[in-house]
Amino acid sequence: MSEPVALSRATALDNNPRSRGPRLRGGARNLSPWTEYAIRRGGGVLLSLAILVVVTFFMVPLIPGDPAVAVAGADATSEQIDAIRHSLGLNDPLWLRFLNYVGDLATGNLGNSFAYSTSVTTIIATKLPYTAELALLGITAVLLISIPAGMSVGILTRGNRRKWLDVAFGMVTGFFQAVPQYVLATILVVLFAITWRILPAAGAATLTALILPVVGLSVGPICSISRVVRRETSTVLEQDYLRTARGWRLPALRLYARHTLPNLLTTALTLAGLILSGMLGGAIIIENVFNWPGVGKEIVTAIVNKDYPVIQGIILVLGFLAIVLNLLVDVILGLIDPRTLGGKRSNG
Amino acid sequence: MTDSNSAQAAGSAPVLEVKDLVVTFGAGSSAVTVLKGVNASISRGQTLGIVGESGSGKSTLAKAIVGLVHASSGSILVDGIDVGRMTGPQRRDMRRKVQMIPQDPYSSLNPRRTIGQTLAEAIDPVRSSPMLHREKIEYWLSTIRLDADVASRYPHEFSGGQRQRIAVARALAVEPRLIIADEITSALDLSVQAELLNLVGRLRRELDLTMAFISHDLDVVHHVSDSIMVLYNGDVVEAGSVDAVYQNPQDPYTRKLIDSVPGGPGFDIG
Amino acid sequence: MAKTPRTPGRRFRWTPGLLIGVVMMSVMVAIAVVAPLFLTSSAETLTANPSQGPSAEHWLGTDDFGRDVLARSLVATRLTLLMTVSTTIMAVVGGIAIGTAVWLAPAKVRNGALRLIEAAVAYPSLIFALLIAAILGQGTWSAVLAIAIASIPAFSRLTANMAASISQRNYVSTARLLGVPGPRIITRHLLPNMAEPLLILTATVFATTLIELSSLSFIGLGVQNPEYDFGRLLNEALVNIYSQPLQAVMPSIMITVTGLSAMLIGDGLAAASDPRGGRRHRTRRQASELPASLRSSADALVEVDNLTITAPTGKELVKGLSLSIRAGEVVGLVGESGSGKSLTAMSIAGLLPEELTVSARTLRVGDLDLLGRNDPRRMATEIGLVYQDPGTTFNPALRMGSQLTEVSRVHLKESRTTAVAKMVKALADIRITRPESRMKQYPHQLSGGMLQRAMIATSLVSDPKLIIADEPTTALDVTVQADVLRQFRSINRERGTAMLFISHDIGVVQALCDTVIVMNGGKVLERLTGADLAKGNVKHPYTKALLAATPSMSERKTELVALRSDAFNLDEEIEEVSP
Amino acid sequence: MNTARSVLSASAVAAALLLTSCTTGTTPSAGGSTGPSTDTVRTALNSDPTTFNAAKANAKDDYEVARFLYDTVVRRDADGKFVGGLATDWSATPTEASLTIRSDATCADGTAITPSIVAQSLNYFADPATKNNFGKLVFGPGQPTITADDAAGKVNIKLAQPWSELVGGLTLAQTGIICPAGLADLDGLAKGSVPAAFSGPYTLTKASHGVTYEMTLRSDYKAWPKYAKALDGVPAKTVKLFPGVNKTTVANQLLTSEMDVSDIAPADTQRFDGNKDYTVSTVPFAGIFVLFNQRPGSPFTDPALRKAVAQVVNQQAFNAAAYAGKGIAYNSIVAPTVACALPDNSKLTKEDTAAAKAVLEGKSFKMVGTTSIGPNGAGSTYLQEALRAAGATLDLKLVDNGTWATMTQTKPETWDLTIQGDANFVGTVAASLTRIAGVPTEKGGRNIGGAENAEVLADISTAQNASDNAARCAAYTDAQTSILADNDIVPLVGEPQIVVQRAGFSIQAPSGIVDYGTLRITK
Repeated sequence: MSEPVALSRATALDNNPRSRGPRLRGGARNLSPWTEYAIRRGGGVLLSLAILVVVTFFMVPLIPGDPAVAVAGADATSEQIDAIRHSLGLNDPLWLRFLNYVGDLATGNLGNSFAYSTSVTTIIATKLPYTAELALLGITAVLLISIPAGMSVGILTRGNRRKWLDVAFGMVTGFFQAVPQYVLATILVVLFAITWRILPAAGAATLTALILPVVGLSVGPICSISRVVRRETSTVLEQDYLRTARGWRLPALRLYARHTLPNLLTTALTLAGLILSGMLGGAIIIENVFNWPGVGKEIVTAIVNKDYPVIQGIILVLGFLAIVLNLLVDVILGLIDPRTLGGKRSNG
Repeated sequence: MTDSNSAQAAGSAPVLEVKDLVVTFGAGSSAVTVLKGVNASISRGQTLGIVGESGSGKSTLAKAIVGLVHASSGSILVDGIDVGRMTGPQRRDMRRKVQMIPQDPYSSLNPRRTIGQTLAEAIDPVRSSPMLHREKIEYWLSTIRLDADVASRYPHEFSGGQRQRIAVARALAVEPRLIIADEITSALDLSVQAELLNLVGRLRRELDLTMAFISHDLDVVHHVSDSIMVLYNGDVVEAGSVDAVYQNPQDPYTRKLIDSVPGGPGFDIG
Repeated sequence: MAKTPRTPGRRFRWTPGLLIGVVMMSVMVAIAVVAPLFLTSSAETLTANPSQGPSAEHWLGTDDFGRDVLARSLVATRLTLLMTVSTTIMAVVGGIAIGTAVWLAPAKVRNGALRLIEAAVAYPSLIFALLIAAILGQGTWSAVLAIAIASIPAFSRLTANMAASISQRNYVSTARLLGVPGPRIITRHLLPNMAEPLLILTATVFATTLIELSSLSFIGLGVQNPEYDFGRLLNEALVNIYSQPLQAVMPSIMITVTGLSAMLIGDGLAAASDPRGGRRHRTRRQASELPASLRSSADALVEVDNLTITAPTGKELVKGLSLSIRAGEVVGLVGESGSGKSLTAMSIAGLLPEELTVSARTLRVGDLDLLGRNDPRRMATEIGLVYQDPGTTFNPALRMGSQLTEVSRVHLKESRTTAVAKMVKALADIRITRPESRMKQYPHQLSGGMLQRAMIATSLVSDPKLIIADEPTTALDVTVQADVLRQFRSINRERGTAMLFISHDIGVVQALCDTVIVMNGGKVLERLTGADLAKGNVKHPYTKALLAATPSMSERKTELVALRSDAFNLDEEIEEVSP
Repeated sequence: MNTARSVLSASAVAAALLLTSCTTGTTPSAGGSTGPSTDTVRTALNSDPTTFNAAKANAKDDYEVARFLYDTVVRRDADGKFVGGLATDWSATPTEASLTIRSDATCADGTAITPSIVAQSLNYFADPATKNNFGKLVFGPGQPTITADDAAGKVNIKLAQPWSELVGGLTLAQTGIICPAGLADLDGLAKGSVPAAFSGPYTLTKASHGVTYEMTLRSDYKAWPKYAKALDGVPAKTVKLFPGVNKTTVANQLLTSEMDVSDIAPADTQRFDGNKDYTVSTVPFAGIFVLFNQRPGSPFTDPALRKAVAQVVNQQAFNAAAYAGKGIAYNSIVAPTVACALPDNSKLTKEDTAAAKAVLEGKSFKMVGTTSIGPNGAGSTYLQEALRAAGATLDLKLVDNGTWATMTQTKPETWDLTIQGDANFVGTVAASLTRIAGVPTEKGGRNIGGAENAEVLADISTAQNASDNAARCAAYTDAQTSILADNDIVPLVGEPQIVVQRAGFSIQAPSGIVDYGTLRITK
C-alpha cells in the first residue's frame, strides 16, 4: 500500500536523464548480457529467499499466544494442551524445528496446519488463485486506466498549459488516494449492492462479484500510478529524443504512443510489479469487506489461531511471489529497454 | 618515462611516479582492462599533459592516482612512497597530498555550502568552521582574484568560470604535492576558458605547482603543459616534451590526433 | 554544451495545491491542539444515551457508549497526528540511516544490502506490518513501530538511490580526497542536498502512514481503548455503518482531509522544487513591424528578417536578427553560450521551446513560412536536423532501425522493407560497418560518432534543401569530429545541400563554412567568409578577442587574452537558455 | 520491439487464461445473483471447521457442520424436552442409562447402524486418548462403561460417578455417531474425506478450505427425529456453507439474497426490523461474566474489591456497548432458559457507584480481554470505562482468543480480572459452575479464576445424586446464590446468537440452542 506512493515521488526525483551509468559497447564482452544478467540476478534471488526463510521461521514464533492452547480450545485441560503441544512438535528445540522445516521445504512441503486437518500447501493452493484473480484483474485495471490517464494529463498540461487541469487532477487523485480502502469499499457496497442492487455485495461465486472488489482494490493504485505517469510524461516530453521525434514532424499519436510510451513503461511497470505483489498480500481489507476467500484473510485468521505453519507458509509464498515478480518485471523491462540489463534501473 | 627537458633542479625525486599501472574493472569473462601498463612521472614544478579520446583511460588514470580507483597491478608512488602499500591513516594523509580539480563546475561545489565552508573543509576536513580559518580562506580567495566577502555566498551566485576558479582554490588550500586537473576547461566557454588557463599559468609560476593536466583538447594541453603523454585504448602510445611531440609525432595515432584538430596545420576535411 | 540547471536559489513558488494543502493541514493541527482541551469530557464520558441519532446536543449522535461522535472525531485528531508524525519520523530516520550507511559501506556489502532492501521493498508491507504488530501486541506504540519498520525498506531504498546519485557528484568525491570522514560527508554533503526530495517523500510517507495506521486499527491491531484515533473510530463506526451511518462520516472526512492535505503538500513541494516548473508557455508568433537592422536577401533559400525571440520573463534572447542562406551555401553561426545561436537555429527548424515567443518580419525556408502552420510532411522532408549530443537525441527504448526510418515511412510513405533497405544503404555509404545489424541495435550499443553519422544519414534520406546542425560535433572526440566534418563537407559538395552549422568552435566553423556569422548577446556582430576567418582577417573587436582567447598548438601564447563580454557594447547576460 | 511486444501479449494471454480458469472454477452450476434454486440453502460459518471428526469438535463451526453429518442418539425438542434421534427410547438414572437404537438407520455407505456401532462410537468419544473437551460434560467425572446388546437393540451406559445430565449430554453434536469406516481412518475422518463415516442426513461433497463447503442430502436417509411439532418444509438437497464471513458482510448478503440463513451481528439486527421478508430469532449463545483471578497475589482475593466491581457494572450499558442492546439479561451464571436457573435478579449485587467509588478510587488492576466479546472487544472496553468512571485504572490488554486463552490458562500472573464467555452447550447449571469452581488450570483443571470452591462442588455433587428435580434445583440454587454472594463472578448478559432466515427458509433453536439439523426450505 505505501510503496507505490512513496516510490512515485522518488522516480520523479531520481530522474536524472544526464547521468548514465558505464555502458558497454556491443561486442565488448563474451557473454550475452542476458546470461550475465541471469547469473547476477539468480544469486540475488537465492540470497533473498534464504533470508526470507530464516527471518520468517524465527519471527513467527514470537507472536504471543501458545499454539497448543489455541488449538485445544476453550475447555481443554492442561494435560490435553501438553499432549497437543507434543504432537505439534512444539517441545523440540527451535533449531531442530528449523532444520526439519528447511528439510521439508526442500521437498516442497510447507507442513501441516496446526488448526485445521489439512496441509498448508492445500490451503494456499485453494486460496491463492482467488487472491491472484483479484490482484491480476486489479493490476490490469490499474495499468489500463492509469497509463492513458496519466499520459493524457501529462500531454495536455505540457509546458504548464491548462493549469486548472493540473490542479484538478492533483486534487481528484489525491482525494481518492487519501480515502482509506475500507471506507471506499464500504461506500461501494452501500451504493451498488445495498441501495441499487446491481452488483453482489460479497462472495466469489459469480463474475459480477469481482467488480466491486477489483474497483475497491485498484482505485488507490490507479490514482498513485497515474500521478507518476503524468509526472514521467512531462519529464519524457522534455527529453532531447522527443525533440528529435518532433523534428521528424511525426503525427501526435505516433509521437506519443511510439516515442513517449515505451519510456514511461520502465517506471510504470516497476511500480506495477510492486503494487501487484502488494495486492497479493495486501488485499486483506478488501477480502474482509467483500468476503473474498483470499490469502490475506487466511493469514489474519492464522495469526489468531497461532497457526505457525500457515503463517510461515503464506509469508514465504507471498515473499517468493514478490521476488519472482520483481525479477519478471526486470526481465520485461530488459526486453523493452535493454539498458536496464546493465544492473542499473534508469529510474533507480 | 617522461623526462622533462627543462632546466629543473637535477636529482630531485619525481613527485609522482606511475609504474606499470594496470586497472581492470569487473572479473572473469566480463573483465575490462582500462589501463594496460601505464608508466608516467612528474617532477616538482612540472605539468604533465595527458591527452586521449574517450575510452582511452585518461580519467581512470586520474582516479587511480588520487585513489578513487584501485590498481590491479603496478604501483603509484607519490614522493617516492608507494600509495598501494599504505594502511588506513597513512593513506588518508596521502590522499591530501594529491588533489583533483573536477571537470563539471556545476557539480564540483556543494550547492548547500558557502564558499567559505567549502574552503574551510579543504583546510581542515574535521574542524571546518569558516570562522576558524578566516585568514587562510581570504588568502586563497585572493589568489584566485575573488573578494573576501565571497566566502559567505553560495555556489549558485557564481558563473561557471568563477566556480571553476573556486574549485582550483579548494585544491590549492589543501597545499597538496600534486594537483590533477581533469578536463577542467571542457565545460567552459572560450572566454572563461582563457581566464582559467591564465589563472593556472600564473599559479604554476607563482606557487611552483606540480600538475597533471588531463584534456581531450590538444590546444589547451599544448598551452599549459611542459611534457605530454598520449593515451590510446589504455596504452601510452607516445610521451615526451610538448614541443617534440607536437612538432614531430612518432606514433601514427598521435599524428592522426594532431591532424584532426580544426585550425591545426594538418587539418583537412577535403 | 551541457547545461546543468542551477537548482538552489530559485524563488519558492506557491502552487494552488500547496496552498490548499497547507491550509487544510493547519486546520487539522489547530484542531489537534485545541479540541482535546475543550471536548475531552464530552468525548469520553459515558452517558445513558447510547447509539443515538443526531440531535441539537449531539450533532452527529452518540456512539455505543453514549459518547459524542463529533467530539470524539475532533479529539482523536491529536493522537492520530501524533502517531502519524512519530511513525513518519521513525520511518524517515531509520530509512535515512540505513540508506546512507549502505552508501558508506564497502562495495560488496553495499551491493548485498541493496539487493536485500530491494527484496524487502517488494514484500507486501501490510503483511509485514501485520506480523510485527501481532508480535508486539496491540497498542498505539506497537502499531507505530510496526508501520514504521514496515516503511523503512522503501524509504531506505529511496534514500540509497538518492545518496548514490549525489555521491556521484564531484563535490562528494572531492570531499573524500580532502580526507573528510564518512559520517561528516553524509551530514555535510549528502543530507543537505537530499533535503528537498526527502521532504517531499516525507510528506508522502505521512499520507500513506496515516492510512496504514488506520488500516491496522481497522483490523483491530492498532490503538486500544481508552485511546482512540481516526482508525479506531472508523473501525467502531463501520460496525454500525448501516444502523448509524453518521458515526462514520466525521472520521472518514477527517482522515481523508488529513491524507489529502499531506499529499497536496508533497505535490506542491515537488512542483516547487522542479526546475522545469513555473514557466508560462506562449506560442503566438506575430510578425513584427520593426525595421531590419541587417539586410537579408529575398532570393535566398532561407530568409530570416528581424527575428526576435523573447523569454516568458520578457527578456529578449535574440534581438532583431537577420540572415539568409543561399542554396548550397554553408553558413556557420559561431558564438558563446547565451549568444542566441542555438535559438536562432531552432526557430528556423520550428522547434523552439513553447514558452518562447518568436516574432519576425520574415522567417521562411524555401516557400515554407515558419511563422504560420506548415505541412508536417514538407517540414520533415525539406529540412534535415542534426543535434548536439548523439547520446540523447535517440530514443533509448527504440531500436535504431525504427527510428532512422521514421521519416521515410511516415512522410515518404515507404514500406518498412524499402525504408530499411534504403537506410542500410545510406549507412553503408557513410562507412558504418555492419549496417544491417546496427539497425537492430539500440542507441546505447553504438558509439557517439556512429550515432551522429546515423543521424546525418537519416536527415539526408528525404533529400532536404537545408540541413540545420546544432553543435553536431561538440560531444565527439576530435578524430571522430574530423570524420563527421568530412561527411558534411562531402554532402554539401555532392548534393549541394545548404547548411546552417552552429558551433562555438572557431576552428570547426572556419574549416567548413562558406560564410561565418559571429553572434553575441542575441545579435549578429560580424559576417565574414570562412577563408577570412582562417586568415585572421576579422574586423569586429569581439571576433578579434575571440581569436586571441583561443589557445592553439600552432603557437605558444604566454597569456591568453581574457575576453570579457562586458568589454564590448553588448548585453552581458550570461544566463544560459537551453533550446 | 518485436520480442518485447510478443512477450507482453503472451503474458496478457496467460493472465486472461488464468482468470477464466479461476472464474469458471467458482461459478456455481445453479444460481448466480438471480436467487437460489429452491433446493439449496446458503449459510455462513464463522471460520473453517477445524475438523470433521464430531468427537473432537471444539469450535462452533465444528459442531454446526457435525449436525449435518452425524446423528446423535437423543435430540432436543422445544421446552427442554428430549426427542429420539438414533434412539427411539431411553431410560436413565444418575448412574446408568439404557438406549434402544432404531433399526432403520444407516450409515452413508448403507451399513446399518447397530447398537454395536453406536457403542463403539460413544466409546471412542469417551476415550481419554481421543482428547476431547466434552467427555466430562456428557459422562461426568470418571470413565463410563458403554456396551451394546445387538440382539436386544440396546446400548447400555454405566457411569463411574453419579451424573444426572447424561441424556442432555447425549444431545450434543459432539456425541454424533461416527460410523466404523470413519473410526478406521481418523485422518480422513478429520478431513471429512471418508463419506462412509457419516451417520447424519448429509454427506460432505465438497470441501474447499476458506472458500466453500457443500453438503448433499442423502437420498436413503430416513432417521429424522420426530419432534412434537413437525417441522415445516423440506430439507435442502444441497447446503452451501461459506466460511470466514465478516458479520456485516453477511447481513449485506442476506439483504441482497446472496445468503439464505445466517448468524448476524447484533448491530445489524435493526436492518431487518420490520422487514417481512426476514425472520430474526435470538437465543442466548454464551453467558458473559466478569471473572476474577483469586489466586494469592491478585487484589481480588479481597471480597470487598470484588463487590465494588460488581457495584459498578450496569448490565444495560454493557449490553448496549457489546451487543447493541440485543443481549439476554442473566440472573445468574446461566441463561434463564436453563433448568434450575435463578428465576429473578434479586441475588445479583445491586449497582451502587457511590459505594464502589469509595473502595475503588485510585486502585489499579490488570485486565485481559478478548476481542471477540463485543465488536472489537467492546465488552472489555465497557468495563474499563466503567471502572475508570469509578476512579480505578484498568490496564487492559485486548487480545485475540488464542492469546487470551494462553494468558488466562497459563499465565495467571498477567491478569487480575477478565471477561469470560461461557458457552453452555449442554444447557445445565453444572456445566457452567464447574468452569468457575472446579480444579484450577495450574492443577490440570479448567478453572481459570483459580478459586476452588468446595462448597459449590459439594452442591453440584448433591444435585447430580438427586433423584428428583426439586432436590437438584435446590442444590443448584444454593450454589448459584453462593457464588453471587461472594461475587466470584459478576454476570453481565448472554451473548445473543441472532439468526436471520430469509423468507422461504427456516431453522429451529429447540430449548434455546440453534440446531442446524432443523434447517428447512419452506417455500
